[in-house]
Amino acid sequence: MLEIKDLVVSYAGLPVLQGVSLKVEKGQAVSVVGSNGAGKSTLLKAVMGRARVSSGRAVFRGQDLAGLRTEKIVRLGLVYVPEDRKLFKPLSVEENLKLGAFIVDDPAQVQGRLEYVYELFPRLAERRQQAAGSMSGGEQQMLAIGRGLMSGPKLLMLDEPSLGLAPLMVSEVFETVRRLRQEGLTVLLVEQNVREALELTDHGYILQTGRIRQEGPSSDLLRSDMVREAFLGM
Amino acid sequence: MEALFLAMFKALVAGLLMGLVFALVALGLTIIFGVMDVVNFAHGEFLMVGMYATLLTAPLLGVDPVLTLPFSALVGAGLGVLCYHGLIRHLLRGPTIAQLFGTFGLMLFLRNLALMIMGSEPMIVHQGILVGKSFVVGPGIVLGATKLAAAALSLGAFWGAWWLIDRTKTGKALTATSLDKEAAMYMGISTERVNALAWALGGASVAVAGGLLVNFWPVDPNVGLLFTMIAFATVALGGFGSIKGALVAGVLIGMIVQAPPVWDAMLRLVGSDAAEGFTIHSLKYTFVYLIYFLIMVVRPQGLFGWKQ
Amino acid sequence: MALLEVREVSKDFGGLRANDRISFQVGADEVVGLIGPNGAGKTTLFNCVAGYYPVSGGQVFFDGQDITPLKDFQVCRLGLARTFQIFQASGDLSVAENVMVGAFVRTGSRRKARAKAEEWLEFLGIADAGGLMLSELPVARQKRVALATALASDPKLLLLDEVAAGLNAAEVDGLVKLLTRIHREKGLALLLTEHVMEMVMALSHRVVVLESGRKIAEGEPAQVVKDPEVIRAYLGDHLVSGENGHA
Amino acid sequence: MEAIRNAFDFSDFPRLDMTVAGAALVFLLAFPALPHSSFAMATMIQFLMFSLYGMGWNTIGGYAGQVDLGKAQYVGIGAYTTAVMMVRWDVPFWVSMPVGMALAVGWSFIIGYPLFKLKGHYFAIATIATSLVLKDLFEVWDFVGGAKGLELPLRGNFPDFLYLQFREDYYYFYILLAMFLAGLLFINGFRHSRLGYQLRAIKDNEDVARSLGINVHWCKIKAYAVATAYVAMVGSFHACYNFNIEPEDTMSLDLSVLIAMMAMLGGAGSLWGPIIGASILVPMRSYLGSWLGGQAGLAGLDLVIYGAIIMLIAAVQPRGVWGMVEAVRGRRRGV
Amino acid sequence: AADKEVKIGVLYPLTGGAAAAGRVLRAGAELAAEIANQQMSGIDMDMAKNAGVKSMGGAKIVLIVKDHQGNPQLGADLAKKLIKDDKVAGILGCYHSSVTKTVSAVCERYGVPMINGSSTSPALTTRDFKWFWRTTPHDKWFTKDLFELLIGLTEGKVKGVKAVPRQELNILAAACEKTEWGSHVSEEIKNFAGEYKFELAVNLLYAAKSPDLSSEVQSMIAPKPGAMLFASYASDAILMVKTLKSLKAKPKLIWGQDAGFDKPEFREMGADIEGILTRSVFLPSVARVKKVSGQVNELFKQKNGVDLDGASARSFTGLQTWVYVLEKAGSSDPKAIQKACNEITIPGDQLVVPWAGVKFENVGGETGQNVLGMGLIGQYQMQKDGKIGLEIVYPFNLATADMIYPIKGF
Ligand SMILES: Nc1ncnc2c1ncn2[C@@H]1O[C@H](COP(=O)(O)OP(=O)(O)OP(=O)(O)O)[C@@H](O)[C@H]1O
Ligand SMILES: Nc1ncnc2c1ncn2[C@@H]1O[C@H](COP(=O)(O)OP(=O)(O)OP(=O)(O)O)[C@@H](O)[C@H]1O
Ligand SMILES: [Mg+2]
Ligand SMILES: [Mg+2]
Repeated sequence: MLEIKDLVVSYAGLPVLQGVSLKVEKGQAVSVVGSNGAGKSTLLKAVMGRARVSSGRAVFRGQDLAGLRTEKIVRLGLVYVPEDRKLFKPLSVEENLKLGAFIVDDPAQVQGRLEYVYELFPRLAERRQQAAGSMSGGEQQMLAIGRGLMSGPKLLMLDEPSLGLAPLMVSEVFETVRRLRQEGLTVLLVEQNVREALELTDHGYILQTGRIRQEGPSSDLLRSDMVREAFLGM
Repeated sequence: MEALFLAMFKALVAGLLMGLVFALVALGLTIIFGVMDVVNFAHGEFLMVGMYATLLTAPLLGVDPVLTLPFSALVGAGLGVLCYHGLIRHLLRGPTIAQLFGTFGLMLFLRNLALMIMGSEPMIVHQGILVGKSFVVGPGIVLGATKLAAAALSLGAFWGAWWLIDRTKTGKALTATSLDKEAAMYMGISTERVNALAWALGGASVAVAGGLLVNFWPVDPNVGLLFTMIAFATVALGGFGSIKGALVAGVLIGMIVQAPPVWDAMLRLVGSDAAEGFTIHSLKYTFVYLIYFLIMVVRPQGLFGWKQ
Repeated sequence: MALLEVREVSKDFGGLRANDRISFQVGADEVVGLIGPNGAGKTTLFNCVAGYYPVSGGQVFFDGQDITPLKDFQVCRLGLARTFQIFQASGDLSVAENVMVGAFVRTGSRRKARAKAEEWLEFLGIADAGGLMLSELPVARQKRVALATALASDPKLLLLDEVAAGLNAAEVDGLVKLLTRIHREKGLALLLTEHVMEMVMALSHRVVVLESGRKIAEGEPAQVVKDPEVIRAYLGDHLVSGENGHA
Repeated sequence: MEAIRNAFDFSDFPRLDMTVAGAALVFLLAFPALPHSSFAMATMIQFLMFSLYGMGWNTIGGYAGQVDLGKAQYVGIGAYTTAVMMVRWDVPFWVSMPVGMALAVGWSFIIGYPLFKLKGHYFAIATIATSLVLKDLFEVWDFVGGAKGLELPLRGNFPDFLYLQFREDYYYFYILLAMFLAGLLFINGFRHSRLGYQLRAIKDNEDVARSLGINVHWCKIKAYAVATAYVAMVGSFHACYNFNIEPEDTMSLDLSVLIAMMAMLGGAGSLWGPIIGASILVPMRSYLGSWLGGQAGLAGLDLVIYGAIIMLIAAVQPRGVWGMVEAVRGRRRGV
Repeated sequence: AADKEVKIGVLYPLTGGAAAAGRVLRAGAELAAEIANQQMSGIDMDMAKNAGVKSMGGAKIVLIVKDHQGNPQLGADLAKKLIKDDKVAGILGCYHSSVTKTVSAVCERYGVPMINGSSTSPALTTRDFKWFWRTTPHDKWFTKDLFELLIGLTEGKVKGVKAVPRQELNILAAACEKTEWGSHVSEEIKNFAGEYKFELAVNLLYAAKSPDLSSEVQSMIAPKPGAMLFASYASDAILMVKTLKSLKAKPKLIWGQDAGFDKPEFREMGADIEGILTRSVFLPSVARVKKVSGQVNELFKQKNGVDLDGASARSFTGLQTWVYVLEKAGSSDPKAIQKACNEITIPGDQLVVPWAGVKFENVGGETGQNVLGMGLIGQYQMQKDGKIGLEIVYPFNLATADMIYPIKGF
């Protein structure tokens, strides 16, 4: 569904991604893990057309994403939930969610999705009218994921969804991802939380200083020495 | 006493009319401000362009100046889009001050281009259904046709803007873009197009205002100055991005500007000695800025603002 | 007398009571963890303590002084520093300059401020980044700079809001060691909120648990995590069965 | 002591910058001796005046990031203090200038206090409003001549160093150059001072700044006062140099914007920015005007070109000319 | 030798708010220079008979025109350039009184003569300057003319109007723009109203170039004045009349202190301004009573397509004065010019403006003021061709038409 080939991205001459290749098949859940500053977010941003790609390309469902505007990419069904959430802070929870469904034209469909999200995150239902900016960190994360679901994406890219969440919440979010995945959604997950991420996904990539160090079925990775040492502190 | 009440009533009516005119001029600025957070120093120049557009096309087409308003709107929208793509887009890469000096350059450019082409003489529409008409509606209460039309247009335009932003999908896109451009992109909103649209709308609305005003106000290349500061104050007082705020603030400023005759009437009531020498006409705009400042200090986000 | 005493502090936002008569203390040589589910009111409490928000009720004492009416910048000068959970730097200052700003709380001299900044950057292992702009650093290093900046202001008590968020296990380990050193060598009291339980467990002498604005538990870390109430509200069941949320 | 060392500390600039600055200084010192037209001299004086205005503005607008579009009111206070004191009480410039600065700074505290409750564009527009209010009041205040303005009496004996009345412009030039150098050193010290760092922290993030013990409101007011002192000083000089002042030419919005423009175009928040800005804008304005403005049929062309160049610079490098230099060097250096 | 020349620096506002005025001012000066530099048989002026300045060996007058944009500082800088770099013999300008002030201060410092033909601030000639002379009468005179006219109306001296009862005109309302110029006029109106014992019910200053004048007009019509007096520039003048009309003001007489009330674009309002008075120093109708004016006006019209007006005629006269002064001085030495200025008398028949002549005297605390100047008051009247034109109604002896009184109101 999504294929990334030899992607190179640099900021002000400094290479951040140095030829990254990656593949996500339909219905799969794929995780990208790696330490801080490895370039994980940059990878997703590059796919979304938000970072200047110097070479390499990304193809989504047969369409080359090079040169496409971000909004076009979203309309293709590729939705990105950024690390810093990017909520519309002064707007209410519900307005944020509705904006998530901006590219959906059928009001009934929007309503349906809204109910689905509220069911997924009852806390959001309680706070429908609260301004997004005044919610706690975890609540904001739920809203961000919920908003990402509103347009009915074909591929959902989540950038560190567990960031700043309470343990209980973290498992809830991962549970949600698991459920979404079971419902057939394709997911690309970027996580710091290596074990959970790998347990959740089919396939994993280890990104380090801009290169893929290792890849393979998640269960294999979980057992690999390199991962156990570098990320699981074992 | 009666004279005082009459003066007050007259001022109220005149203030309301003038206030709606101010609001109309400020509407385009609010839209641009609201969506893009850009201070457009050249706003008054857009007004001037609209005025010239009507002034020049009416005799050319041989129609009443009022009928050329759609053309003015077109010119304003075109100018807005041109400015956005040619200049503003690039300014947005930098800090806020870049907008200030970029649009200041635009202001100098447009103003003096007009000077080269049109000369500095003030010009005005001499024929048309609005020209020179006014209606007496009470003892000494006269409503000028142009102002009346502008006030009506103002109400209509504000309703339209409110409807667009509050009730339509385009409006949602405008709001989202104004809050967070990047986030709006992730929602699938074409922010470039939304921004250009905001400039087109802003430009069109102020150009239409210009086309209407030239029935009463003379236009010259410097005419923008008269209205720009008032428009700025109107928009800030109402709260950036608040359509309702601009309307209320415009009317408020219109009222403030009409205070001097009431003051005079009051002095006359108290006795002519006091009336001697102390007129506040020369300070009427001073009061606008002063009251603006005082209100802002108490409500730093403007009357209806929520953005900061 | 405790270094920090929070006495019956409440904070309302419109109809929402984000902090409800919360009381606890932090001793002069203590590390206290503040945990609780998202939206429990931890950040809000920090903001009340640090003078960023005026409290709706209750009092805060620091170093024997009632600091309830003081503003945040006054509180900082008394020796109570904090970091922000979420912050953006537009980046006019380099990393070293950022830390110098912290040092300027105690000195007016650029020379001294610079020396102090270099010392802390060295201590936190980010001396090599001194000349970079903050925006050029990855988030985790930005947080470390923020830590250095807060430390450069010579605080007696440091409030840390989720400094470990986004770090992997190995990095959390490093941070724990670092904070332990800071606590030991500089004799600093710490009050930290964190969702990364290893961090809380490893560092805290005592843990305070909030839920929906109320304090629901307080005690030694080992005991608190066994408290069924805490498990229900915060940790979830699977944590008790040995696994924890963060690998 | 350290303050003085800070003022002379340019070590954060690369050698190239200091070489260029040194060469420029030599040129400035020697300028009156070089062959030049009187218009060039007049332009040079304008350049120095606007550099100083810009330097002042830069403290509040550049370092602290508060876009102030009302500086003209302080030009007015400086200019009027000098003019009123000279016309009414025969007070020499060297006395009235500090008095003018003090009055301006006093006024800046009074309005700065409420003003800095506002942020961003609200602040910018409020500064315009305050300046316009003061100008309007001066226009009806008879004591200062109202809209008619004030004319300084010609004292007749040239050169008169006490009252700053000279026939030849190079006297004015050197006096202004001395102010310019002093001003530059002061700013250099300022940006190295605690306040300088704190202001930049405020510009970055006010909440963080406050958490670092910085009284944001008060720091802004202080920076505003420094900016005001510069502007008022040049205002006083302006009165003596121009011999006639009116509210319209000392306190207009145009002047306020022009002052801000120097630093913005040159590069706000950098030491050289205002000087670079003034060295581009001032000569461009004068010479475009005198070449094109006087030609028949070209009325306005000079300002069209001027406006276009400003737009171009803004569009190509929104951080101004100094931003271009930094972009070429690849990294931000020196502030 | 024919290659000799005398350079005169000319400073006018060619861009900015007064650019339109600047253009005709420049044209006036250029025409005068042309007449001085060539022998022109059709014009009954001494300077038309010579080619160049005869006493200086036929030296040609060369104008160096600069644009001060209405900016006093720029004006002063340009004056320095003219004096030091271009080495002009003297300066003509500058229209705006504020610019004239700074420029004349420069001239005073350098000891270079300056003749001013078009700035009407009374203050200019009260400064004891040794190098400044003004040919035009100033606002004090003009305002006095107005009151003479008002008195004349009550005494039946005005052509075509029977004596008007005093109380009909007794109440006055004035609005002047809040500028250097306007506040002077306002002061003069107040002084003369007192002197001539009129009741000045309203005397307000308004913010120039304001987007709304309805509050001003409201206040002015409240005391039901007989005469309304204005000092406004072009766009304000138009807006003022429009507002008077839309608020249906009904004064008996409206008078404008030149400026905006004497501009072509003001005239475009046609029937709306019929009956409005404006003071001036030159009206095309002067040509009917003064031959030389007609001759010059024809020439001017040929070149510029418009009639001479107050601005161009005064600019013409200013440069003409320069030519006569140079002729008398016989040299471009400043001292000689200074002496010539102080001694010269140009007879009235030489001038296009209807003055008794040009003679600078120091009287009544003024220095360097032409004491033979005179103002006119014109009234807009419908001409036979259906166009609106100005007829002279004051001075009474120069009246070219019956005065319309009262005006029909709006
Ligand atoms: N706008 C930028 N300008 C310069 N450098 C940048 C920019 N954005 C990111 N970088 C650098 O690129 C590198 C990769 O950043 P990225 O955000 O992709 O990392 P990450 O793997 O997502 O890390 P994290 O776990 O902190 O989210 C980092 O070293 C960062 O400093
Ligand atoms: N300024 C505000 N206005 C209104 N409500 C607010 C405001 N700030 C916080 N709240 C609400 O108060 C509650 C407590 O928020 P707080 O940020 O203190 O939570 P937290 O414990 O820090 O959570 P997290 O662990 O997710 O950061 C939340 O429900 C939040 O929505
Ligand atoms: Mg990341
Ligand atoms: Mg929090």
